[in-house]
Amino acid sequence: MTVVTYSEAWRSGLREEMNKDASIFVMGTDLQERGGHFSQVKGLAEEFGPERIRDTPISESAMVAAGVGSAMLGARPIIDLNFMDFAYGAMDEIINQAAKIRYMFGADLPLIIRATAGIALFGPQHNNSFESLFAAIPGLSVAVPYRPYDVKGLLKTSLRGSDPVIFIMHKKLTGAKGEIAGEDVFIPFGKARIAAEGSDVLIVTYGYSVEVASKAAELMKTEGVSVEVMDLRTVYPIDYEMVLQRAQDIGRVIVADEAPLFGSITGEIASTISEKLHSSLKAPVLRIGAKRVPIGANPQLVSASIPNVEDYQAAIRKVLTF
Amino acid sequence: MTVVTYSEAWRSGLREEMNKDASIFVMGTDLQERGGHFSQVKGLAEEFGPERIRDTPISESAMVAAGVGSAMLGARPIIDLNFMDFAYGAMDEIINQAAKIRYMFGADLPLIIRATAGIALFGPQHNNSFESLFAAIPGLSVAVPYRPYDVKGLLKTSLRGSDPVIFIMHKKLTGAKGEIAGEDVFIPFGKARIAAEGSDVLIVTYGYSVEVASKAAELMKTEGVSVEVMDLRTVYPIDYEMVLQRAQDIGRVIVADEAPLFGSITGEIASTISEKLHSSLKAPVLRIGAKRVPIGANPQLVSASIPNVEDYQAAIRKVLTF
Amino acid sequence: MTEPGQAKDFLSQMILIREFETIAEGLTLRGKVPGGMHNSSGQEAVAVGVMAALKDEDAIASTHRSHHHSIARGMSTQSMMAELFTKSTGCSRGRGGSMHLVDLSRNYFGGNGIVGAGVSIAMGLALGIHILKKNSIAVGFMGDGAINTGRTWESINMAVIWNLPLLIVIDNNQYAVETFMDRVTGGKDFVARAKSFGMSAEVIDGQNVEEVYEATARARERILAGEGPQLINAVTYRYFGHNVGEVGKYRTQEEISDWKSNKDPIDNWISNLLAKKMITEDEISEIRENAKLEIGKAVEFAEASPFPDTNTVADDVDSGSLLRQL
Amino acid sequence: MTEPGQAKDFLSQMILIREFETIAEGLTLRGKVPGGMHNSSGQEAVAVGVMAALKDEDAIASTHRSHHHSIARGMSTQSMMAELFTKSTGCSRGRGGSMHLVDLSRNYFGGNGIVGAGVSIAMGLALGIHILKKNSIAVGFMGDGAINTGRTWESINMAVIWNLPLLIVIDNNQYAVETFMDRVTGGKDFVARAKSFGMSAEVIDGQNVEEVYEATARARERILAGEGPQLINAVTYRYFGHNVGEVGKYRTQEEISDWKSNKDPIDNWISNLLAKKMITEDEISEIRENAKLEIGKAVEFAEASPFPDTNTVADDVDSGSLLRQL
Ligand SMILES: Cc1ncc(C[n+]2csc(CCOP(=O)(O)OP(=O)(O)O)c2C)c(N)n1
Ligand SMILES: Cc1ncc(C[n+]2csc(CCOP(=O)(O)OP(=O)(O)O)c2C)c(N)n1
Ligand SMILES: [Mg+2]
Ligand SMILES: [Mg+2]
Repeated sequence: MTVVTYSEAWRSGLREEMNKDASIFVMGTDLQERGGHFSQVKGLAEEFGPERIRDTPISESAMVAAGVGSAMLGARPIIDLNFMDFAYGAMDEIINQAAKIRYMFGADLPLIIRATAGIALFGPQHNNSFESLFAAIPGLSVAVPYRPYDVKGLLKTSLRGSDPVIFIMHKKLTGAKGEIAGEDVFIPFGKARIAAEGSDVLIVTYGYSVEVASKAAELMKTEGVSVEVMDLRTVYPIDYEMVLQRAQDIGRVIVADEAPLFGSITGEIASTISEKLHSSLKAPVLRIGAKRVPIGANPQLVSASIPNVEDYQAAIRKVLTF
Repeated sequence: MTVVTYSEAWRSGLREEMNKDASIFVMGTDLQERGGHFSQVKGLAEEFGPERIRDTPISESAMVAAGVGSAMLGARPIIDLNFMDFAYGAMDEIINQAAKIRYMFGADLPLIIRATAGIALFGPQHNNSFESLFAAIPGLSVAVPYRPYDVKGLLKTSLRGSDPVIFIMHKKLTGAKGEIAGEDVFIPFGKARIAAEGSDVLIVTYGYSVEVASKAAELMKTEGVSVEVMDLRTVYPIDYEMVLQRAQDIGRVIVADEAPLFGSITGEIASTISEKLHSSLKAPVLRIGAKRVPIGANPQLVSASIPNVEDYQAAIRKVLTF
Repeated sequence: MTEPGQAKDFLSQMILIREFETIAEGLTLRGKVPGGMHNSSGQEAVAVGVMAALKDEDAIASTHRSHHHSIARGMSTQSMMAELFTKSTGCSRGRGGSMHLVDLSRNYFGGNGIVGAGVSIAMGLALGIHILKKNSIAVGFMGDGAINTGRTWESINMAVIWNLPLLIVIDNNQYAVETFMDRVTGGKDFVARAKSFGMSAEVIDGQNVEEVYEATARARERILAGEGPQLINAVTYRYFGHNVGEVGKYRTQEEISDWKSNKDPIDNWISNLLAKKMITEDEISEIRENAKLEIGKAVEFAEASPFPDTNTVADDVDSGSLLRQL
Repeated sequence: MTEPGQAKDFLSQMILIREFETIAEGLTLRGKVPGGMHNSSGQEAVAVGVMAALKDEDAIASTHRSHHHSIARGMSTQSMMAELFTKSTGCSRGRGGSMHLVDLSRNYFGGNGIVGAGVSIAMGLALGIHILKKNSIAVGFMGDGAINTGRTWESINMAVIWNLPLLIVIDNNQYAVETFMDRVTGGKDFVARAKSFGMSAEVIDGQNVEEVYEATARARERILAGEGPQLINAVTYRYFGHNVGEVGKYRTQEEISDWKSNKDPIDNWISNLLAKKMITEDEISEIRENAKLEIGKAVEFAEASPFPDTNTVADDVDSGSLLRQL
């Protein structure tokens, strides 16, 4: 298998599919020369030309509308917003248009909206958490891959599908390396995977938090605690079959991410597990999330806002005391 | 006490405060002559003039930005979007600007964004559910009153405060009548109330769902079941003190609203109750919500999308069987 | 000058639209149309003139007020009326209602409940045409009220810089709900605005179906000749309130009467055709009769149709395509 | 002609800005400025000229690239540098960083990380001035890239129809990240666009501090005289990459050199003053020396300041005002 970065995995999947399907194109600011703010399409403009790697003005609303219209007409647009934070300028296009068109009109809408999100530097306006917002919208599916492997596989599935996809890539993973599969590997939405096997505590999470959870799992071994980490890969759909199966088997569950805890998608998952497995759980389902704060520019404030490995360890110990 | 409609309650609170504070003004489409799409400011243009009841072009993004800027300068704007669905055109202004300005700059931001929401007619694009979206944003507070009394009282508190408020009024309640209090009654955010007392099952809800829950409670009496209905009044902050106290006392809890269940604010509340009261609950916390669908134009489809009294009764019976 | 056959078609279509909406208005007042509807009576010439100049392969996106566009595009009045009734046989299976009439087989990509959204989507359709190298244009309708939505200008700009095959038609009935356009429109001149963004634009008499047709045909040719996107500001008037049953003081009775009596697109077209002896009174009666018959059937069809099966409520939210293991 | 005192002030300020950013750029490369920063070097005359023509009571909202605006508004370079370092003594208490410099005591309502947002907020400030019947104006800065955001046009329209006391200044450095304005701007003419929306507008040489000052003073007078909102398109250039450390092929070395060698706002102003004998070489050296000293102190201050106490991380998300029982 080839080892590439998270960003390169995107490019790899994109290149393969663009070679096969002339209706796929990408639009966003500064894609052609710069390759996007995360180098996610670096080099592709040379390969596919400026028609298929299109530079746009700063017009997020028109960008997404262009995606909606061209997808209805039969093209396969990828709207690359660079930072998902800019999607706030296109919410009507995403939620009132893209998400509802199939329901209203019965039309295919093979539209992908890609951007990075997740907590990192750049201050309050570039560090919004979007998972619960988008996942809650009927009609949208939401990819939140952690590994380059899943970036590529989920992208390829999206490009063969006929429904709108919100594709959230984590800023801090941009340069992270990992294996990717070849041309023929597609990862379906709604299938979680076990990132680390364990038997005492289950952590259900996704995106960059898979890394934090895995570190915590590793550290807990020294305390003789075996922690399983589940990587959801998509937050809509959620692989409740696997979540509930493993939650039942293990009996102690933590649901974690780095969005502000109040109102995050962890509430959806934790409440579902609690309801369905009430009698078989050995402890209450705990949730891990960020404080209810905008993300400051200062790195110490950033760290203080979001959960760290120690917070995970503390939660693991806590869930074991019941 | 005076009995008025839900819409008139808004007007009553607004008039009282506008008379006291010349910096309060309202802007939105078709407010002056028409009085807004829900007659919410009917007659006020005559009283306060076109400067303070301002008609705008259809420019939601500029409307909210106008609110942000004028609030920072010391005015008290109310941005009336008529339908909250149009807020999708102003999400950046609401979430990246209004919600974060105090955190970044330490500035007061006495901005109210009012609109109706909730499920009724008018089809897919006019029936979005916003509670979980806004409540999850650090910096925003979200009012979801059910009674005219609370409309007025929460509005008056908002107009004396110095923080951004999302004020969601339910379409179906527009003409519903109820008592309102006089000039001096202010209702603080984050204080729930008991809409119907009971001892066997607790339903935590808000907005129009208070009505459905109360009907179910009434009907369940014939089965000898005593149901308590709690009206949250605000979904941020949530009165967790009261929620947890009554949940503990009663031991069987349902959290309900009419937003699509997946990702609704009920997950936040149910998971918190489940976690905090794990050992004292007599049954799993159940959730009631809508199907994961856009809201169709057809009334039968609307009814089939959202929970009805029978669904509440079924949930009550279910939670009693544990 | 329009040839006789087409001239009569224009009239039939305008009369059919008027009849559809007159009947639908009454039915709405009687509670048959959940959520109400936006009557375009008075604006028929805009829809008919534009659609006549388009080809089947052209793609259209419209607004919340779009019965006239739908009929002029040749949509079945039965499936339209059924949709107003929110029946399962409606063009949107009862899910869209009056604001979301659609006919994908006619490249009519639907109405829209959000002001400004239709034009943006039409820009996207134009981009799709460009990407897929089709030989057609996209048309986006908008009202005068949409002229002050930011997305309209983002979309116009994008169409200009990419030279997209986009025609924007402003169904300029001069009011947005109760707001007169001049009160809320800086500069007041839609054409000047579009031109300053690099888009060719002209204002026309939206009550004259022939003028609309010719302007559209010209614009379409220019677009296909690579001269860039075009905008037509068609000045017109709506006779009824914004939504059914609404009356307001925002415009005078005189103004309304003036438009109805002196500028009605149907009456004027009839006078024109009669003067030129291109039509007879009998033919006109027949057209009116046919319209009545057709709309009568549409109502019957709508009445007789079932409401959507509530068991289908959660179908087609997405296609399930992403769940497949490929 | 500017009088000598002011002429020297212009120079001092431009040199102070240049010094601040030159030092800050180096510090950013050394990792002192989390998240990087947007250097405005080359654009000093726009900021200095505009601010000199404003009064204390005027209200300002700015962009992601705004060190120059902050310094020209008289903000403390210490609190600015500390903010770049994200220290607790920074003007935004380390929460905002380089994009969110703020000084409420100077009616400077902050930078903004979202393109186009500053101008919209400035429109709101102007509305606030209007509502509260103050005798001042609001100024919104924007880049050339913001010219294609819809919100900009919604805001311009609103300012026009309400005749708000708003001045928009385009800090037109001709590029948005790596995108040349003409490539993405339909019609290419910012002034024509604004005028078509009913807003008075003019293009000026943004490298000439005096011209900027005079244009701003004129615009301010017109606004206060009730002549409506005004727009100034100040053509300028940024010497560095979009964010620190970025180099690109999107513009030629010749172009950059030409602007640096022939159109530098500081050099040109110095030549001008020397030619008119309004300044001596010694005075210039002193100004440079003072700038170095001040920025040196700012760095010392920033270095010596503590990072924010992480226990305060959740403070001031809201004020708690809504929880009070009144
Ligand atoms: C973004 C948005 N804001 C507000 C509304 C409410 N609304 C529906 S139609 C309308 C007026 C539209 O006026 P215009 O564009 O002139 O179309 P007309 O109704 O005259 O055909 C308004 C304000 C909406 N649907 N969408
Ligand atoms: C709404 C939005 N879209 C995209 C971005 C990313 N971005 C930051 S600065 C910038 C370029 C802005 O160019 P311009 O307005 O000319 O300002 P300059 O950087 O030249 O000062 C872009 C695209 C953003 N911050 N906000
Ligand atoms: Mg109109
Ligand atoms: Mg620029």
